[in-house]
Amino acid sequence: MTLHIVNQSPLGGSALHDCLASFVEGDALLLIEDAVYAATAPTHHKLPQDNIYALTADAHARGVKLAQGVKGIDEAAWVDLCVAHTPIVSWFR
Amino acid sequence: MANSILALCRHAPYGNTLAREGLEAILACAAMDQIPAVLFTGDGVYQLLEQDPQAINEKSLRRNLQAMPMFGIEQIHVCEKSVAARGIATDTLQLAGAELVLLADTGAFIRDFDQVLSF
Amino acid sequence: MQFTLVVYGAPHSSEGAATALRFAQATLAAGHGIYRVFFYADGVHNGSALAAPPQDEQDLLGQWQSLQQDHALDLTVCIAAAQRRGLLSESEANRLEKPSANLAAGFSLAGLGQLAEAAAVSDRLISFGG
Amino acid sequence: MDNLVIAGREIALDKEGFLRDLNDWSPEVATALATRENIELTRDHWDVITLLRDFYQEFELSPAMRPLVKYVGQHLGPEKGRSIFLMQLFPPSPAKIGSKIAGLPKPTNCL
Repeated sequence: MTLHIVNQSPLGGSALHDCLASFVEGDALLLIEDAVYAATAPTHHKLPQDNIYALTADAHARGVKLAQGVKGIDEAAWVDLCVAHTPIVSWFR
Repeated sequence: MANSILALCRHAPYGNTLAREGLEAILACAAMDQIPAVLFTGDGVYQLLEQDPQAINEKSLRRNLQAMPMFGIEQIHVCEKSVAARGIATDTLQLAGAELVLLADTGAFIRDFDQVLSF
Repeated sequence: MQFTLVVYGAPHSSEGAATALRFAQATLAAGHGIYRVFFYADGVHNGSALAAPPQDEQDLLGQWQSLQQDHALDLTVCIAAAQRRGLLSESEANRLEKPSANLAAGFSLAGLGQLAEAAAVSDRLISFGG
Repeated sequence: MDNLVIAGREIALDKEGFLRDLNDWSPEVATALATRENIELTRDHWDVITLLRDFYQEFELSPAMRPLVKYVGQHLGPEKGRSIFLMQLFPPSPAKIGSKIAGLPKPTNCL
């Protein structure tokens, strides 16, 4: 199962859009850096229902409150996510 | 067993260096006998169109791409939806010496690999 | 588990370089190994010895270097990407007839083959976009 | 590094003996560059030099070993499309030495 990592704001470019087009049920999505803005309104940005994570540090830095359904994680949990998934795909810019 | 490697190319040529540096990495992997699968998706499909960048003093990325078969990469995968979303006719996408495979489900394709290099 | 990190972002320019550093620290803290950190595209600037950020901003170079010392990290800078952007070791500066070198201690220049090899043999590969 | 003098004209080389200006290349220049590598150019050498220049024209890349072997095989036949053939012509590093003599850009040390 793939771990998708997005770092771009949802409307700032095509990274999230491209990622969701390759998202398969059972995959996980991690929002980091500017992508945490998508975590404020997951349904608006058509995020999948399950396995959605956001980096807490990046959300806090931006004053972003994670909506229900998005799980905030720290860097240690991020490493665990990487261990549990393969491949890891980064979607950026 | 060495890992299977996918190179995911989703940036247009010339606007930033990722398209060119991605190709260089792909060719380097192939030269090392770690032949990666290659998938063009998103704006990356623009790399496959005719190009004439002489007037902007750039080398042709498409010419460079055509070297892939020489490095042992004989199949190129292309996201069908990305092509359609950009109003590109699929028959304009051709790369001499390589077989172009249109993918309807990129997600199912991606999850079969061990490692993904994103460019 | 052995991780390879690929860094595309220039320090103090895009966030990717700092995120990669945090991830590297967490990976090592969890007891995993880092097979290689490969700096590519604008990420090669992470290896510049000449970065001089203000004292009240984070010192990314210093943090990479202390991580390198503590864990004998392999910090590899892509030689082709580095040449284009003006990041040279003593021997490369000499070979290319350039006036000075600026590759920081703890980093080494090598070819893209090092990325291919790391992708082929490490357990996980993760990229940090610029 | 000393420059070449061809027919009274000075041709600038860099430290490693590559042409500074690729437009300076000519068959006479190639012969002089080969002499500096202790290589006497035969028919086989010229065939490969021509293919190196064709490869660069076609793909805008200086070839690495693997594609060079394949390209030579496609154009000169499988007998010659082998590393050992190229190694004998342009030792010790056919892609690099061949590119130098054929007047292609200096490789980036990458492939």
